[in-house]
Amino acid sequence: MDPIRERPVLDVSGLPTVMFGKANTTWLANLLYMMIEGTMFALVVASYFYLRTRSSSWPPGNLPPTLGWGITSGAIFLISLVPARYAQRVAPSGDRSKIRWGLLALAGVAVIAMVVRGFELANLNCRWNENAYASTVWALLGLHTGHLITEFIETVVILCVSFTDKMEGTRLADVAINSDYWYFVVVTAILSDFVIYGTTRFL
Amino acid sequence: MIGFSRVPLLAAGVFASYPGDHSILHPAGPQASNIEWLYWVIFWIVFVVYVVVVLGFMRAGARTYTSADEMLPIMKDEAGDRRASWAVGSAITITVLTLFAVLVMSEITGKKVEGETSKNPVTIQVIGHQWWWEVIYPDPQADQTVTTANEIHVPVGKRVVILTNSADVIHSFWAPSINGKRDLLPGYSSAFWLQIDQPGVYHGQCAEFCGLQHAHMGFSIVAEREDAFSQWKAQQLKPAQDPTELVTVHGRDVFLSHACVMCHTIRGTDAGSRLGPDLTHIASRQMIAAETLPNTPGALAGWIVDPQRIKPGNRMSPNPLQPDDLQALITYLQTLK
Amino acid sequence: MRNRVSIAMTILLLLSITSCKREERQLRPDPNASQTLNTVQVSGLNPGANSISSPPPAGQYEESAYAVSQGKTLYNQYNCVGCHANGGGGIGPPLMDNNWIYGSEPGNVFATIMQGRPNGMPSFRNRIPEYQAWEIAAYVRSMSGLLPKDVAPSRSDQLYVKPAEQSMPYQAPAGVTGEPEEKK
Amino acid sequence: MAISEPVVVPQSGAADRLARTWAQPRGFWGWFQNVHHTAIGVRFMVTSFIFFLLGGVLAAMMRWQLVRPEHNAIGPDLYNQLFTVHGSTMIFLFAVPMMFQGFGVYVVPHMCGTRNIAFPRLNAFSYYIYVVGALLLWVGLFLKTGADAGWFAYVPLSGPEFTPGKRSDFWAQMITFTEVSALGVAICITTTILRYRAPGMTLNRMPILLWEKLVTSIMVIFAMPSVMVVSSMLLMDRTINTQFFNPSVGGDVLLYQHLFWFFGHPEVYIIFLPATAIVSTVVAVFARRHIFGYVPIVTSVVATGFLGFSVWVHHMFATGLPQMSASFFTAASLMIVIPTAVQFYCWMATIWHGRLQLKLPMLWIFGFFFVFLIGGLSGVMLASVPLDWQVHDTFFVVAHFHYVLIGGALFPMFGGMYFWIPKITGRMMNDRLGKIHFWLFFVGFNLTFFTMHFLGLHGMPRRVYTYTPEMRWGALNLLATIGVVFMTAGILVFIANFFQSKATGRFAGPNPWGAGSLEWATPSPPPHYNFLELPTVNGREALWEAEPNQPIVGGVREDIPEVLVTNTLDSEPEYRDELPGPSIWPFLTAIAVSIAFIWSIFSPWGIAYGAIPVVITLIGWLWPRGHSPSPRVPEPALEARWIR
Repeated sequence: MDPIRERPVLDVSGLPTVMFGKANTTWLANLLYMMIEGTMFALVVASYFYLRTRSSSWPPGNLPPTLGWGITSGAIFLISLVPARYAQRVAPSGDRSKIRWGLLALAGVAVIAMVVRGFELANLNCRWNENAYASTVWALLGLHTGHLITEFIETVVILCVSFTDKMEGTRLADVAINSDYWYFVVVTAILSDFVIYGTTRFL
Repeated sequence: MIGFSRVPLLAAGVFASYPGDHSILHPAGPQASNIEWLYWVIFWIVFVVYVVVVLGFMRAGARTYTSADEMLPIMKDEAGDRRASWAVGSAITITVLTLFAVLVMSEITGKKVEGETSKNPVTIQVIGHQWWWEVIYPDPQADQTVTTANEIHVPVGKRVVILTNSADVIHSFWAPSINGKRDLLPGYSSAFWLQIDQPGVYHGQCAEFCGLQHAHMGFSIVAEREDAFSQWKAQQLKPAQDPTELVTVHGRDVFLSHACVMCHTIRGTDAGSRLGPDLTHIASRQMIAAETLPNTPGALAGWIVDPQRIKPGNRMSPNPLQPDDLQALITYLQTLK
Repeated sequence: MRNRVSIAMTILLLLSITSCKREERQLRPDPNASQTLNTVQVSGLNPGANSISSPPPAGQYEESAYAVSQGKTLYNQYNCVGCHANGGGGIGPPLMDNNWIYGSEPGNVFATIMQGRPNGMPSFRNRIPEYQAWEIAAYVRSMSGLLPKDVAPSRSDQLYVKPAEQSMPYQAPAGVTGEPEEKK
Repeated sequence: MAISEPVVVPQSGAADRLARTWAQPRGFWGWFQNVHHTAIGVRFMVTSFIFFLLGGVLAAMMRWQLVRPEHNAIGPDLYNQLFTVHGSTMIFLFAVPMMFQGFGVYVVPHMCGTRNIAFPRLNAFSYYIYVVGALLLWVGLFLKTGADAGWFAYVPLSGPEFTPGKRSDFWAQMITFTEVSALGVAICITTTILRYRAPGMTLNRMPILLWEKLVTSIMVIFAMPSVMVVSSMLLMDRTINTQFFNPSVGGDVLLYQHLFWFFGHPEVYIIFLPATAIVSTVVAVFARRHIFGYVPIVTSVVATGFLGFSVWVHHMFATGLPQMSASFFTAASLMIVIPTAVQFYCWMATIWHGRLQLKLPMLWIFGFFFVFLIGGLSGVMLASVPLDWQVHDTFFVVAHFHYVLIGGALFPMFGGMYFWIPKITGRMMNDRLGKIHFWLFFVGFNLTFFTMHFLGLHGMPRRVYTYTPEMRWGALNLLATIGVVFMTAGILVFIANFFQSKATGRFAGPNPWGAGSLEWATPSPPPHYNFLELPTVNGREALWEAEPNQPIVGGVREDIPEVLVTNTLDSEPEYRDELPGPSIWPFLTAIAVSIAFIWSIFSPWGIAYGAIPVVITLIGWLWPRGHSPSPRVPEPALEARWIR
């Protein structure tokens, strides 16, 4: 038997080693993570409306949360879409300074969002241990604040990486995926604001 | 009742004819018998399906079994697969139809068991406590309201509506021979009705895990004729008469001067706490400690002195009484008919 | 692989030695203890040579979360709420502040329950078994944060009246002067 | 034509270059840095089997306490802990980790024809988090802090007022740990199945096991968050006094049950679908033919995935829900029987038109057919509302779910073990011992759990630590306890068989059963780089339909751990992805996360302060360590070229 049997070979050495957008495996993992967190949000909102059916007046014996802070927080989250989109657009080009400015702007807006969230929590007009309404409102906002903080830290970490020489290849794709997750945080922020501020007033 | 459900089945029959009035298969009321009918019907369908499918697998296995040990080549059987796809298709349709039939029957039975309510049923409020049942016969006039525990008297043949509520955790009110179980949820008051046709004593048990003594949280339903029931109810309304002999007076004083007075009520005396069961007519009950002990002086004494040995973890504290005090107390409690 | 398993086993054994008392379900307090200690020694000092301070068995109840939670249930069921409310006081003095008229030691609270006090505190001797009195005493002390956090009871399934004992800050007992402290 | 072994003589030195690139560190600390899926998969299987044995010991103690009426061998408090930890261990620490994570993490990358699982460090992290969660529950049991409110811990019994101390907190935190682990592995397995399949393995040619692992992962992604929400709510109620379940201030006890069972029922399908995956694989191999009805089976698996989310209220029929919703859920619960029935009929047709070799794995699959069928049919009885009012929370339900869980998951698990252990250890298991184990377990199982049907019909409720003699349940309970002896003997025979075969068993060779999927193309035990030559696939059973000179994939770099990423639908090669190598950071992150979670039981600030080390270890984990000068700017994608 001849020592090396010639086998037809499907040569893939020419393929790229990093892909952007939907083809990236980290993008898929990010999508699955968003499905998990989205289910948690949906369930807390579902509990909120379920408990609402259980009590006669809503909010039971509390003032509804002050609308002002809700609108400010919502506005800031909408503004934050601009730096996120910018960072995502410039990521494939690999241009270091643009990426750094995009991430810096995103981190800045995130800090503002956190500060506003602090005021928002202070003006909910209810403490979490008063009744079931207050507990679910705090649970919903607490869950979102957790995401806001982790997303802020992630943006800062990628910002630091962008100052090192390893900012190439898949790290560029990470910048784009980080912006995807930021869109998720903004969507859930708007949804939570609507549930907390909207249902107690308009529905 | 369809006759064939009485046919004694091979394995199940031997065990099903097990005596005992605490069984799903020995109904004593319309609801339980409807459900028992449904049980036997679905059981027969399931039994036939099981036999057919098992025979199918045995036939398939035996038909193509080879004891060859080596790696046989991979075979293809186009014709066989075509025939098989017809067989599988028809099997699936039969399954869907059978399931639909089961759905329809269970809906019908559900309607019958949930059933029509009656104009003036006997209303009983059952409140679950940690490890005993508070039973109240509510009445618009307060003094006509009967409060008792663990033993529920109902007239035979009349509709009875049970209003459920719980004072602490989730319990589940279930007398297998009468009707299905219904959970007692704190914060919910739901109602379900039952009816008993044959007089007798039917045992029930808590069916939702509720803590340390979930195992000893039984109750019993005594079904009696109309007049016996109203006579029992009249007796329950009367407060306890004052004791006359020396020993029963001493018994009552022991009751009023020890921990008993902190938890129990005896109408007609100063003891009025509603933490524990109402003892005004304890002697009229057949069992004590939520159907755990028979209502005999010996059992009563053992229970009073050290309830934690019999039902460890329950709320009643041990009462180390002097022998003569204990004897007097027991005699006094026996007079509370 | 074998040494890793042995290391894990030793850690487990060490942990199980500290079988914490917090979770001890003492379902049957030994009955004989509940007759003798009718009169508990409130102060450890006495003139003369042999001091007769018999340490009250408070430790057994103050370390068991089960006992303190039983104490909380009994506090409500035996109607201490009637006069002391949920610790804020009413007819009876408040219990959740740091002002202890008759002493804040478990023995003192136990003696108050058993003997009763002037101005309306009833004596529950022979009415409440002693182990339950110790449990109620442990709960009363937990109201002002004198018990460790993981033993003190959490919220109850009733209306929200005050933060749970577990989240009450520690208040060093003061005002053990014998006379009721004037409101500052 | 005999099965063609892909005989390829390696080019010079490829094997040792790959071995060096994919080598995993050895030694004590090396054990914690290992991120290869075979190592993590075997660890999941071994650890969850140990917890299966521990859970079995608790079951034996429970059966001993129930052997006769008023038997006070074990008090109520310890008994409550026993059945709670038994239930939680068997569901959360054994069934899901073994069937989904254990088999999934080990078999899926092999079957996809790739060199490691996607996100290997997340996979290793999931294993450590699972072990910490398991230890948390069992250390709690040793310290008398074992959970004691049942494996689903209904509120208000598990709430702050009726479970003093930290018992329910330990249980709730264990839930969070095991769910984070399952979610991590679900992300890894979904990405591996969708993106790392060998070229040519289109969706239509994927083995059924991969379909089922994909559907199970999606179910995990939508079901596990529900139990994490409800266990966190319970934990917050107990530690920071939130009022979710306090009926006096607007809370609701049924909210707990809805949220828990919305997870609960998909959970049992997360356990059952991997079992049917093993059955479909083994039946095809030992009937020596392709599985009958590939498309119907895959469709019914996907249908089970969807229907699993629509039946959860059949656990709550007794709570007095309105009649209308109860009948909807009866219909849904009956409908979910159809997909399983379709799979049963397809298996029967496969055997009917195949050549049955009743080897050991197949014997267990026949055991599965007989036992699971009883469980499934008693499930049909439970689906009807009026009948459920009578048998809910009785020993009839205990018998039902043991028939579907032991029958539906344990029998296929043992079949799968006898099938894949030759691949894992490289040695065949002893056939005679395997049969003894089967018959002992089969007889003991039926003796114990078939009698429980009658106990349930005679009104014996669940979770009772004893019963009064007047109930006349003593004889049946004695019979049930005797069955446990046979089952224990069977399990001991299996353990002896495993260790004996690991030491002196017959060498298995790459494909002892002549199976058709890709994992049988690797030598057994497989090296850390799995495939010397990355395979391409030609049909549904890769090895059975391989041409003599089936093309292989070339051009994947051998000096860095690189795998080929193909697109989802028709698995065309898209790009080459570099996988992160072994690292200690996942283990350190698991420790940091554990400290934060356990600390949060004792004080709410635990999450805040504990989060700092978690962030630090996460940064350590994800910080890019460049070791391959990949090109600075990615050049446009080239087509994969065929060279002769």
